Amino acid sequence: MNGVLKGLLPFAVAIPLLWLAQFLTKDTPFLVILSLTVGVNITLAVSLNIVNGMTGQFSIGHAGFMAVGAYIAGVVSKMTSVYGISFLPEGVSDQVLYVVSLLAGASSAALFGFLVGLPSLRLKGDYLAIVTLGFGEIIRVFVQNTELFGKALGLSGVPQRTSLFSCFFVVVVVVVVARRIAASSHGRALLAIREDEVAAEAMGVNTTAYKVRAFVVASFFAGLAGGVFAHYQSIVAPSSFTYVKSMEIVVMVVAGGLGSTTGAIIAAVVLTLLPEALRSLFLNITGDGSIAQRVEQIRMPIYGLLLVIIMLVRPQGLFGTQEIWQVWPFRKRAKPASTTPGAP
Amino acid sequence: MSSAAPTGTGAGVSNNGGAATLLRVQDATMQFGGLTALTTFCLEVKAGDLQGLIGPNGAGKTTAFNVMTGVYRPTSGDIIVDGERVNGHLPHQVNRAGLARTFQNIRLFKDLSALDNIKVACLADDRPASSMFSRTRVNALRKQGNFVGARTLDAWGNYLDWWRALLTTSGFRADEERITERATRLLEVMGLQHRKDELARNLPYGEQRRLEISRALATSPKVLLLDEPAAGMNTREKSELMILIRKIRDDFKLGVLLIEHDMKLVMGICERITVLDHGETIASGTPAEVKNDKKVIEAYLGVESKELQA
Amino acid sequence: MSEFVQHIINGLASGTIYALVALGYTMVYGVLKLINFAHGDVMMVGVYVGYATSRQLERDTSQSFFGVTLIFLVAMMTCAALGFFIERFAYRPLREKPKLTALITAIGVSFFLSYSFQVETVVGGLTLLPGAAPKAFPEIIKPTEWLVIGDRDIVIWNWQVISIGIAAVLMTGLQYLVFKTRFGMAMRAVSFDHRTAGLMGIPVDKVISFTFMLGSALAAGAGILYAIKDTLVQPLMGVTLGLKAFVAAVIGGIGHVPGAVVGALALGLVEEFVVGYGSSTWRDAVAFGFLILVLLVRPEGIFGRMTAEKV
Amino acid sequence: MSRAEPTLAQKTSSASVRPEREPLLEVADLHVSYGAITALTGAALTVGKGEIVALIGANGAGKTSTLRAVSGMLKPKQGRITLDGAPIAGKKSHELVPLGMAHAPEGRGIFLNLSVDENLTLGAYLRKDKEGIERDRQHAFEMFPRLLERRDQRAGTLSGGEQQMLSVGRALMSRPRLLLLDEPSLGLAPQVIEKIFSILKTINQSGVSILLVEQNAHLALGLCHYAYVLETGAVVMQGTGKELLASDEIRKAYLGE
Repeated sequence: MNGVLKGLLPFAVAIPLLWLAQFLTKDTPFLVILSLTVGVNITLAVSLNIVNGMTGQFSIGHAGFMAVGAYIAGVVSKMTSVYGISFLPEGVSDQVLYVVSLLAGASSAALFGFLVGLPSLRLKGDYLAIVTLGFGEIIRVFVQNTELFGKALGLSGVPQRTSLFSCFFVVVVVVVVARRIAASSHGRALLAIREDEVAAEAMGVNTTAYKVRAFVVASFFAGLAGGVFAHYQSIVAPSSFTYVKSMEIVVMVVAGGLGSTTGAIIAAVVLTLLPEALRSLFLNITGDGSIAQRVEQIRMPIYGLLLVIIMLVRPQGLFGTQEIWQVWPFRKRAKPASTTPGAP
Repeated sequence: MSSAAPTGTGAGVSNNGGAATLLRVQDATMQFGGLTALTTFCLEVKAGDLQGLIGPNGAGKTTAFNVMTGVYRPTSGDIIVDGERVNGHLPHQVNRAGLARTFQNIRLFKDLSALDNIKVACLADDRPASSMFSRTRVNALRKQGNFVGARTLDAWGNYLDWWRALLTTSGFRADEERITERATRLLEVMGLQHRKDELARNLPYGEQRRLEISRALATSPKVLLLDEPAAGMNTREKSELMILIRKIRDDFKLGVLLIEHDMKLVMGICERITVLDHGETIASGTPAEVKNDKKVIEAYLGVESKELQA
Repeated sequence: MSEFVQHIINGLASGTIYALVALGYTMVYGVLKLINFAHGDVMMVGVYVGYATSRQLERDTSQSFFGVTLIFLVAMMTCAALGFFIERFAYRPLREKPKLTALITAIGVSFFLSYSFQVETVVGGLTLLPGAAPKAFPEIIKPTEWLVIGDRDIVIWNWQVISIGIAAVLMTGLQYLVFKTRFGMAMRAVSFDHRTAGLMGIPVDKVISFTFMLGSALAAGAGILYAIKDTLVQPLMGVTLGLKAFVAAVIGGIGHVPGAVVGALALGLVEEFVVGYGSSTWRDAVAFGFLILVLLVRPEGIFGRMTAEKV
Repeated sequence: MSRAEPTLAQKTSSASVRPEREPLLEVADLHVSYGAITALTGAALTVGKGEIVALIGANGAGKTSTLRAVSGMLKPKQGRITLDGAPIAGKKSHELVPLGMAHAPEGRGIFLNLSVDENLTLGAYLRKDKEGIERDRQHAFEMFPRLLERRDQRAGTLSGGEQQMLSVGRALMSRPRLLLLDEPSLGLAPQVIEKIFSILKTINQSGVSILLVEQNAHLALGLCHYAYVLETGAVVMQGTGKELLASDEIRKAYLGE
């Protein structure tokens, strides 16, 4: 039991800190909204990294899982918010329902992750990428045609229940989970699949099962991120979960270094904040909204260019497969980083 | 090619009388489309055996390895590992049954450290014997012929392992420590302890070969298959490797079967040699018998051409 | 019955357009074993170039045979050049690297192209990049009914005939090029094994460059045919159409020229029937559903051959 | 040597000295590596004009890497390669074909998706003289009548021996001065091997120099004028075919005696 308590230590540290952060930022709504976006993106990037970085399978449909989580959580929340739980005070009841809907969304996403993970048993590389992309598109088309999900207009009126605390609590959970997987024999099995699937299989690693598990875990957290997103946006529209969103997450993972959790976090933070920073910078300097607006437009082509340049110049991304504390200057003798992402 | 009449004490039968048969290949045939890469291949490896599989390029040696380890499903014939019939099983299941291998063109996990390469192969192997899901229990079920049960038990153990890892329970930590300890020990066996934290890709060639062998050992095999373990090594490294392979066989009490092109190495350490040519077993016996077999000499040095002498 | 026939005609007509784009995918995959994600976006660029060219011409000129030919030629040549640059600077340096690297690069190129066209850029009164708003492609070929059977039971439009005609000519030409010419032989050799092809004296880099250029030019032609029919031009059109063409190529067995055509026609028909008898909103999902099904049941496609990994 | 089988050297009486010839191919101090793996460490050899030179040695000794470096399939890390005096190290393979280099690579390198005829045509890819090509094609069919029977079949349907014939025939289509052959006997039945080797002799007599990598030491040494033995990336022994055939070292290297 002592071990489990130790295992919960990160949360014991994080919870008071998060409360404090929530308390301190309560008068700066702009900062909170920005932080929520950052938090959701970190969750997405870190979870996608489990599939793309650690396992070496290339998924470009992560937004699809996020959509499943967002819609299911949104619908559950909307439906239950009418009733509430009678024996609990309203605030507590809301939070309980919030958690329940998040878990419902995440579990549904995990189920879809399982379904998408199955083809990965037969498909590799580019084919798998296309299937994940196709899956994301199918989800979007499905949502657009379903009354329950508000068709093309989206689901509106989802109760706004996401707080800074809950959002970043999810971030802490996903980071802890990702790191603990990486540090266990399971993580090593995933890495082995990335490095050489044939050899991993020959060394007794059930590659099939591990690949599916990686998909399930990653899509669970994507669903969670979707739920969190739904509960602060309050409107869930199909346009939020297109191919573009998936690519944004892919760029974060690739830029941070495929396989590096801290790399994914840093890339998610920078790539979310940088456009915002540039936008407000231009707004302050020129006082002209139109240039600031163009920052948002230029962001996408730059993401594309960034992918190409990273692949040409530094294919291993910011940290390669390593975590920040393994890299100079935190560690004196840095090992030569790999020059190739993914399996050969 | 005329059909083979192998010399020696009979096709692929070990002379290590008392020990239990760990690997038995019966009439394995492998066809790709119309091409027969391996014809009625027979082999028997017992605990403590050190056998060689030789033959010219393209003779079907690696195909034989792939058939044994589940990479290919044999067109006909049986592969039996420690009593379990494994043809048609996936490579990881064959590995769990007790067959580990190395690869001709080294397939290490290049971006993992030497230690991690071995730890991957340790996987769930190091649950304490007292555990509900220990390897001993799984193997006991397997011995009883309850293969489904064995695999189910293994799978549940694995599932619980995930939660233990996520919660970092004390049991999980103890497991990790045991794995690290065992992996370190295996590195030492191969004389690689000084490379512990080095990425596999940065190791010199000879050490990569040795690392691959220790990785295979980490899966606690009953029979170890080595595919050209000495390829690309210099003479000194080769002779060191010979000693090492013999030591492994003795220390770990396993059967070793190796493919090798260096005749000196093969003749030097193998107690029994099977010779393949065009997928057929053309000879099988002790090094002395094989060395003087006319077919073997022809296959290796080649027949002399009458036309060319004109 | 007549409705059914009408659907078949419509399905084949849109299928031929997928086929032209799919051929580019298949050719590039053939020589490089790379799925060129940016292919659809190259097509989109071609459409915009065609659009810009036609706007430069007088209305009468742009509808004349000369004008139409000019529009096609300019668009196809621009795209050939674009294809050349993409291959030379984004893919060639990565040819010996792991496939994933090239895949990510291809995705990046695709992203760059489709989104830079959404940034409206006007320099000195000249619109360099068009912005996100959909534009109507000029009616360079005036839609007329080519054949009417019965009381408008079956209507065949002139653009359907033209696109089927052009597609048929281009496909026959391509088939001729690949299977009857010296260069086609070199392409097939490079596709099988580019190292050995070099030993024959085949300049491998040039063959690959040319294949890229050819595929890109075909895409531009297909894009304009598509735009004439759909008339709305927007920067993201390449992503959807490109993906569908890719689906067609995979269904036929990627790397297989007639396979791409068969796959594309099949996809065109399936979509047409879904739209005709179901609902048009499900159209895009069908293509992907079809793809996933094919990949799961027969990942090598209808005509493709599976290659096993050497251990 | 326990068995008293007569070797070629004892049967034929000619002197076993390498005749003086003008060098066609000279390789010196050749280093090649694949990533961390070193394949060649200073290999050196010479092929004279009109000569057959064999390169023998165990698997992984670097024979194939030598051929690949010579024909431009891979870039040597270091070393000099000259063809008829002109430096060619680091050139791409398609630039070497016009200089008279032909390489029938390891595993035959047949384009299995093309027909037999197309494979032959590709061999003459850079040549423009239609009649000459046609003559050489007929010549190839004369050499290997089996190929004529199957000229319109996909090369993938050929047997191993036929593929090897096609590989040799195709390499000759560029009218090379130097022919590099990588294990032409691999996986073939003895009668077929014999046929191919006798044709190699004819080819050589028509003036083509040959650098041959071969596992079948008896055959290679019987055919060649001069041979090099490669071990772990460097030449450890060299001599005329007859000298090496008579050598105990060869038996040792091959049978571990």
